Amino acid sequence: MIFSLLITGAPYSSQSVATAYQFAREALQQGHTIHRVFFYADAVHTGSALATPPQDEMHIPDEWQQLASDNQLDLVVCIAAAVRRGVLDDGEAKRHEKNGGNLKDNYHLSGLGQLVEAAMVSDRMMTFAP
Amino acid sequence: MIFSLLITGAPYSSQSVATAYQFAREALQQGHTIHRVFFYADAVHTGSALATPPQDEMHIPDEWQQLASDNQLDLVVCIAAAVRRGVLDDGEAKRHEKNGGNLKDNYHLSGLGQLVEAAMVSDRMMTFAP
Amino acid sequence: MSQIKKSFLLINRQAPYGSSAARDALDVALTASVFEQDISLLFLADGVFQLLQNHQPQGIRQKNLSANLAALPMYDIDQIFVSATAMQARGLTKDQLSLPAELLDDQQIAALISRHDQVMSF
Amino acid sequence: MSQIKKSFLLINRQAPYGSSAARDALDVALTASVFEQDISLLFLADGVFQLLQNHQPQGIRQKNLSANLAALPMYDIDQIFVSATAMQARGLTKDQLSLPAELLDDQQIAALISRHDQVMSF
Amino acid sequence: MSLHTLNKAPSGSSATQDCLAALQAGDALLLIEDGVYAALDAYAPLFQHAESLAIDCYVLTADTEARGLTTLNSLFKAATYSTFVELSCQHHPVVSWA
Amino acid sequence: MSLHTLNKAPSGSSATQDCLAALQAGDALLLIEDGVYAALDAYAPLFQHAESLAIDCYVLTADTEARGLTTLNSLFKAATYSTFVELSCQHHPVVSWA
Repeated sequence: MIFSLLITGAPYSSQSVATAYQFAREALQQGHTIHRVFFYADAVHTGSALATPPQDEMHIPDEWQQLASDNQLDLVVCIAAAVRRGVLDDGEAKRHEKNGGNLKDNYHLSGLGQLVEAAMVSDRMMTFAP
Repeated sequence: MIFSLLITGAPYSSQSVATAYQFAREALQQGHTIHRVFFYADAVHTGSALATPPQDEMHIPDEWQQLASDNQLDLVVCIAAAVRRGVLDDGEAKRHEKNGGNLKDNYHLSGLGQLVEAAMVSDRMMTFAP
Repeated sequence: MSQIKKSFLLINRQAPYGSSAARDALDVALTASVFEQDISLLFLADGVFQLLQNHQPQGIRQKNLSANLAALPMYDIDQIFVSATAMQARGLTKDQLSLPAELLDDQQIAALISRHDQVMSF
Repeated sequence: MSQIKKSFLLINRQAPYGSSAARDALDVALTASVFEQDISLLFLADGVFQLLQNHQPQGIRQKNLSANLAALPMYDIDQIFVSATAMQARGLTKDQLSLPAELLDDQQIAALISRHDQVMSF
Repeated sequence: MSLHTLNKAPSGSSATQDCLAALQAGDALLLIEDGVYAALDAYAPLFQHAESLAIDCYVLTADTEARGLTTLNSLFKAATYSTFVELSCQHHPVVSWA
Repeated sequence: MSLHTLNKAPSGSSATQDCLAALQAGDALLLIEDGVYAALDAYAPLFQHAESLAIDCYVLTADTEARGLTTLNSLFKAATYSTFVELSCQHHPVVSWA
């Protein structure tokens, strides 16, 4: 079964990003495919390289990154939602004359077309909202 | 009258930061004092130097910054809430071995004691929640 | 990619302006139309407030959503459904809406959901 | 600074874990106690769920809130109020709570609010 | 007496109900953001208790205009951001319901 | 038939009510996050329609344990994250109520 995930809640403030992570991990363990994870609205902050939760708490950006690296997941952060909220890759940082980007490795910025394409080619689109 | 403001909603996703801004501007125009603005929970993203909303939209971080600069406002971003969510000044960035901070000028990171002190010395504590 | 055609249902349950949900959903709808997908919008609960006419959001410094919503038919998005229960609970009638929308009762809403390939919620 | 003493009321209306509101409020309460302020906590609506015993949040990878709440009296925070209406609507009784809390009816809640200097809402 | 601000629509959360239950005579109520929907005539029955207590009820015009609301419950007086500040000076404490 | 996930408590938003109104025979319902509070006995009357439609009802154990919920409405079967994935495979489409 091919899944894609749409996540719209902020990490830490909303449980949705953590629930989506548990779902994704379990789906992969069951042998399913995750075609794409699309971070939209406040969920774009999951892609922040600067997020530094206390050491005794779940490091949500790191754990998604590790899951992506172990399973070749495609972690897409909505570019319009992210730039507005201050999550930029180096290209966007340059374009907007900022010193440098703060997008974490293994995440990339792209447009809503990636969400629509994911919904087209996946068997199941799962929404995780705040 | 001395006001302080507690803001907990994310800019753009929640109207609360914009409403608080309109309130603060009007209070200053009426000759009142704003002792402190405390950005807590998801409102910490207001202090992001990287936030780049489209040019035809309200630039919330810039407008607060300008209001603060024109009126010597004390814009405090809760340090625990901010570091967890990826809003860091250069000191925190260094401490956590990140390349550089992303906290905007005129905002500064501090602890919840600043919120409590504000509530102690202000006539009115206003909460703007998502 | 363009050979794949799926049916998408976007569920809108939030009032406009207080949160970004209404605009987020609209942007997905417009993008889906570019990919020539079969797209329906369903407005439930406070989401029906998105369809009121004559939004004037200058005073709160936001962009006008109703203008964009009114343009949906130009993007061939004309499957617009509204909960009759939600309209009635808010004292609203069809003629107050900015778009020609079809009123559905709860059973019809359940049937609408089940006949779509993918559902996204805002 | 320590000569100033004001009365603070923190209103908790959100369930724990689904959002960060419960922990945000708790951290403010603990900080206010360090400043030796007169601090009261009021739990309304889904906020009463914060006071249930035996949270075990390991499975959702969050830290235990009930342990911190149970420590409030050690910080001399013992003015804990709970809406009787909210408890009843959720089928909860006082003995299910992790803290000794005083049940208030709606009129008593209104009076509680009005006798505080500052109210913060979470 | 207190000023209560309410920023959620009646069915969006329990905020409306919780706010209305906590009113007492002499308090004022200001609807802001999505809270302004509560001033629609359809929700008038919710405000009977507030009316019987003679609560001063306001609705923020910037938010009603933004949302295209025209005919409102006559219990509510129009407020600007300036009114919001004035009400906050006149009342104490200020309570936010969200 | 559809899988419905619900992540809000009954009084926290209109999600519970909207979700329950949109069920049809053959659908499944999974309570997650703050949605698990709906499995408290006090809210059982809300689920009469779901019961009459013989909806398969589940509640995520990780979330009930986190919140200290012990005695639950017997209509609900315990689910793990693994059950969540399986239910998502068996049903179509998946609808999130938040």
